[in-house]
Amino acid sequence: MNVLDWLRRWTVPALAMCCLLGSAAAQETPAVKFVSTAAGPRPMEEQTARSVVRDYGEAWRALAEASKQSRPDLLGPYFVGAARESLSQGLKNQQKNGMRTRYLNQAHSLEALFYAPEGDILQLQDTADYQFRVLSDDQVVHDEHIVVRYIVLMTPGADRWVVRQIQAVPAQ
Amino acid sequence: MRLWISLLLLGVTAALIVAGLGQPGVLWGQNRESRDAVDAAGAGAPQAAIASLLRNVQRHDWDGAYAQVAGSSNVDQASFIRDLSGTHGALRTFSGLTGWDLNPLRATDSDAEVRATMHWATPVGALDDARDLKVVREGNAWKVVWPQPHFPDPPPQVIPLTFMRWDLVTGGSGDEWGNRNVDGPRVRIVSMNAVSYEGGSVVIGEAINEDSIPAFVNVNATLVGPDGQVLGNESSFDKVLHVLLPKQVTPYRIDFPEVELAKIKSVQMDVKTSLIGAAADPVIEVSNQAIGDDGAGAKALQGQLLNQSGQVVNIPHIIATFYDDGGRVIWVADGYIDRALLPQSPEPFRVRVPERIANNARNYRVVVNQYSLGGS
Amino acid sequence: MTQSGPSYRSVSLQSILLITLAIHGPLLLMQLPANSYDANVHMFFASHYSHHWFDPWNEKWFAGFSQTTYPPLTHQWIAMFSHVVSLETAYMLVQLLAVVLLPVGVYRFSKIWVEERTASYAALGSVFVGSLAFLVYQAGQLATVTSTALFLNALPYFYEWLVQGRLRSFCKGLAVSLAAASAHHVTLIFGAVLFAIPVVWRACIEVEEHFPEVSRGQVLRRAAGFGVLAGGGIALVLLPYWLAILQHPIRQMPIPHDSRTNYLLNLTTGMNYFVVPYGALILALPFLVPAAARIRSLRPLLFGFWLTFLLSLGGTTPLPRWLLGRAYEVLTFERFTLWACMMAMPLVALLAVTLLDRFQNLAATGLSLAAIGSLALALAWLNWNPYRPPSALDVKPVVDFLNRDGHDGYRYLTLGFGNSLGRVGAYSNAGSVDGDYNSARLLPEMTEFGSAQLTNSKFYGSAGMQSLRAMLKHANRYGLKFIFVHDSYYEPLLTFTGWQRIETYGNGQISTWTKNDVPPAHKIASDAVPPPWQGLWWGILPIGSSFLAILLLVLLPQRDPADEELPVLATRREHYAAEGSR
Amino acid sequence: MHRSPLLATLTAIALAALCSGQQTGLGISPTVIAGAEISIPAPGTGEATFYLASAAHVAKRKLSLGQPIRLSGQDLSIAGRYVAILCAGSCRSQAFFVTPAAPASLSFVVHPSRAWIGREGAISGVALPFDKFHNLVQDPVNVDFSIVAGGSKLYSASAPSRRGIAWFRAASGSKAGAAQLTASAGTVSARRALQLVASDPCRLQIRATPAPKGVAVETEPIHDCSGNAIPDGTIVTFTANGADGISTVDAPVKHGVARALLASSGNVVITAASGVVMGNELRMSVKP
Repeated sequence: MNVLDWLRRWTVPALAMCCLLGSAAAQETPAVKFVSTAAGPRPMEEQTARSVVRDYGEAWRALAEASKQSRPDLLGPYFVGAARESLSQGLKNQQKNGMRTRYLNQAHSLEALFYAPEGDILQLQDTADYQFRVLSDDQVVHDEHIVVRYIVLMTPGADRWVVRQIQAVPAQ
Repeated sequence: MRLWISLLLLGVTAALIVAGLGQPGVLWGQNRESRDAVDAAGAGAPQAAIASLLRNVQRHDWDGAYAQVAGSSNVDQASFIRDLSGTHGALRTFSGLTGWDLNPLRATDSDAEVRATMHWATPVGALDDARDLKVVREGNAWKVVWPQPHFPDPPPQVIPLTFMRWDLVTGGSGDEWGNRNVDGPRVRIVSMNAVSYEGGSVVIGEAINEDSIPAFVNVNATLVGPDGQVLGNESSFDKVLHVLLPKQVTPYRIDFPEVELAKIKSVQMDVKTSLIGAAADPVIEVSNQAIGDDGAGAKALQGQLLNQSGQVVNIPHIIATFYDDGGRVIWVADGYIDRALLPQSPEPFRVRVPERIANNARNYRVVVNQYSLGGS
Repeated sequence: MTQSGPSYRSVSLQSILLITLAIHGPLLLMQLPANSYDANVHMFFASHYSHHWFDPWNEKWFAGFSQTTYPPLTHQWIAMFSHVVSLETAYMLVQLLAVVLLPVGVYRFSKIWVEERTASYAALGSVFVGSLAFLVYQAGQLATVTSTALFLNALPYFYEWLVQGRLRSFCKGLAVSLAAASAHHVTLIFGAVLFAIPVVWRACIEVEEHFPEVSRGQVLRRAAGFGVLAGGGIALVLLPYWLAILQHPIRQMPIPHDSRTNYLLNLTTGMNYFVVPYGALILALPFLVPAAARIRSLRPLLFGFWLTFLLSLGGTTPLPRWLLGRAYEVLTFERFTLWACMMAMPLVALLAVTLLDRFQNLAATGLSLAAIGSLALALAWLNWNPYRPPSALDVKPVVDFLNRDGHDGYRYLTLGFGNSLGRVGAYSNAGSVDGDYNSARLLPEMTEFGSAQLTNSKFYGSAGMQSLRAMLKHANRYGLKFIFVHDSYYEPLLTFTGWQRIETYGNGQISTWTKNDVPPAHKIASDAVPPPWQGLWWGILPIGSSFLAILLLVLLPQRDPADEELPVLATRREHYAAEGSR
Repeated sequence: MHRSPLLATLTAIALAALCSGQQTGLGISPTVIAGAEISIPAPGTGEATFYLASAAHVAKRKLSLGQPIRLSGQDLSIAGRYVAILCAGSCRSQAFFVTPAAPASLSFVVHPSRAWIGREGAISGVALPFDKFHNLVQDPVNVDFSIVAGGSKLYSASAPSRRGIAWFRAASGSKAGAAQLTASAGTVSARRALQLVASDPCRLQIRATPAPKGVAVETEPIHDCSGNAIPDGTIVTFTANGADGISTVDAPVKHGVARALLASSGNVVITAASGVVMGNELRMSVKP
């Protein structure tokens, strides 16, 4: 095999691989609606409400990206405590089993249930509407559009609100 | 041809090396900052004697420096070195002489007086030390009469430590939410004022530790413009007491050199506190405080510090708050002292103050920040 | 007068390479350069390429800087090897390749000026040069040594192209030059003047004397053609570098460096930048000039060497400041010493041949002692030098702290770490606001005061401490939450500015300080972020130039040297013999 | 047509229940208690692959049809929505919920750690019951709160948790000292310590006597308006304005009294302040 053949054999795939690297589109932040009027006992400040919407949306974007790539580190700074432990364990299992879960076309409708007197605990109810897809070795084994209710605990972090507990609950 | 080329190369090389030796300021191998000072010193013999002394101090050549000291000074070399290189872990022991300015005050054929302002590079920033030095002619050389240094010499004694000490037990680094959360200390801004200064603006005021435990404090300020955009965000840096005991009040000063006062619509203050172990010792008395001339044509708040405890304060840092007749904070100034505070030994201090403030200040208060080797 | 045949034969290139391996191999396997000034910087760059080959934007220093501000070839080779061996071993491997390539380059470069036997002595001597040991084991200038070795190997092809217009030499010379530029651009910029012009001048003399059919204008046109294509090639291969420099020219306050002081007035600086690097060559200087001036074909080399020698004296003469202008305040001059030594090798070898022919064993002994003495002095100076790099600091506790508990969500700063800063950067996940590569700095807190790394602030007097104060004042802006201190000089400043000591390691060797109100680090917007296409370009072309050079050297081998003996060289032997006997 | 958001939400939830119901082909109960073991019938023959997917747990098993699929308590320890999928050629799936087990621990967040006495609603606490897998127990749980200070019960109340949260707010009483807060739900309880702190000094009275090097000043025992001694270490700033300028000392309180030595002479005016509380003013003449 002379040099030209060698070049033809390896150069094209190398360049293709390079282009591929930049092409994986990153997840965008899902839409989040928030009704904070029922928050109590502490009244919710407007700036807090805006931060909660921003950080909750970013948390679900990070969860969707982490689930898509089975990488716990992509959860980023948005999950702490029990939520981070359980989600990380789930993603490690995914990785081990060659499976991936996708949360597509998300829409979240948040309602504040409890806002602690000192403002350090926020309980939310999220009615999440998304396409839930399960893949095994890149084969879709499950695909359903669902609406699920989550009870979420958020606490203030260094510079954002973080999800400390997130639990899907059966519809009443 | 061979000879001509060899001579040419040799000659050009020699000429370039000689030219290299003649480059300004390189002759004495100093760094850039003191080069202009050397030129100024060349003016007269008395100043040359002082410059030679200071140059040796810069190179830590103490024998060479002491050789410039006049016999009539009756200062032994050890005291001379201690006076210039500092003792007891003081700020001076951390410092390096980077340059000096020499201003002749008076001169005759046999003696002269020169104000030497020494520029020291210290860990906490540049510090000037001005001294009026007398220079006398001894034989055909000029020598510097070094003032007799006074080193505090507290009598050996045992001073009981009778005050409170708080120790901090920090939990593990794991996530302890909901099990052992401890609130940070409560510190409140009691006054805030923004003033214009040298084309920029300065935010000053006072904060109090309202809690019953010591607080570690950092004060930040954000300047907001008319349309809500952030004009600047700075911290109080070293112009605040970071460790506040219960009910202790600290001044703070936050400089915004690039933001004009007229552009500011509002100031957002932010106090961040955390738990800290601390001691109610050392207690430092600030006495004889008065505003006067600093001898160099500027106004200064002067006074005396007295360390009433048994612990050596290696680096004292004073922060002075100035009030108008309505009790409003109109200025905050600070300064470091490059001598240590030994127990029961008074040490003078001076903080320069703008003329306008000196005229309007009706009252002032000085607090003392301190650093002790081995403890923070 | 009949001349008896030379009593010392030429030294084979294989023997020279074995001697090089015998001397420098063990020193590199001992990882002696690991604690040199710049080694950690090169390993830090390589560590980034090994994880982000096509993304030169590095967030770990200066809150983000572009690695396209430094030619990447040596770092890319280290990054490739580091996937097989450790990062330090990979660095030593690439350094060994460069050190082995250097005598080959000197040998082939010397054959332009002197005959084969003398050229072999020149190559043998280059192994023992003090400047090489200084740059490899104390300064850690891997890129300069590599680029010099490659460029010396390119010049003979350039010479063959000038004299005989052979396209094969043109292609190989061009490819090797591009690889040399990808290793270190400054070497090529100055090499084009200090090395290439004497070679062109030599070619003109050669065609005038031995190739009447080739006119001097033809030589100059060939040289111009090669220069244009080489310049264009370098511009193309290092395009992201030139774009970065055009976008952010180096306008920082000048940073003082010892090589810009007067060597005559400071004994230690004189030893460090003159006596140790030149070693025994100093003894030969008085004889080189007349010996070279006598032979017309050596005069170009003499003038090239002499100009480089003057530049290598740094601040001792005003010539560098006159010639380089503002660049004088950015450049350091120890690399000119290496180039001067390499240019002097053919002349020194000529002197050695004369001595050997006249004094045989006595001369051989003396020359050997001089060579070994030069190398020994440079290695001993590693311990005697009062400004030697501080002993290696155990930075593992610092790296462990940064890599746990989400601490890498903040930025950090080291104080008093010296050249260990690069090692912390290479192994920790967190970013720093400091860095050990002054040309890439864009943060105003570092460029406005005329001091270098923040970790060495105190050595730059008031300017250094002002720069450190400016950075600490903006700690919140950069998410700078942790400071690791290895020098108690900085503790008063940290105490007064609101930092608290939280941990100490190595019985007080290093203490960790933190500030309670610092928000997590966020990306600092910068217009210096290279676009994706530059990342691809930077990851393909520079390393590609070295593969191309290897490919051409393999595919276009030198035809059998015996038939190919340049007529030039054959005639030169009688030329010396005749002259020698005069 | 503009529909209220609430109506849209309820419709969506109903649809979800319907959807998941359609896939009830695996015979799993709609809700399972966390930690419980279940077995899923898998009739038929041949090879199949079973998947279990949820945000917190994912599993995949190759198995032979004909035997039930056993899911251990560890598989179903995290509360949430799970989907069981059985693929043998085509896939059948069913969604179900794992709900929290019985409360096993209480997270009890109390503020502040140090409360001034005599303040209404100064103390607040939030209790969250968790099961042994650290799932938040959503079912109502009755939580009893109590505050005991100086041997007497300062506060006691009972509150049912709503969706896993119960809270209270109480006054801080009038007696300084350590207080013990307790939250209990059945056999589970959590305890927190709290410091009830004297508030600002009520009356700052000073007296001064000449001393060898100036004036010795000290306060009378300092209390707040409820008679509680001011905590040791509280700073009292003494100021003496005399002939040779102002002298100030920040002196810490020890056993309720602050003392200081002020180097001042001539006609001296002495004042004291602690935080925002000013003391009386003394005038005296002191020989230098």
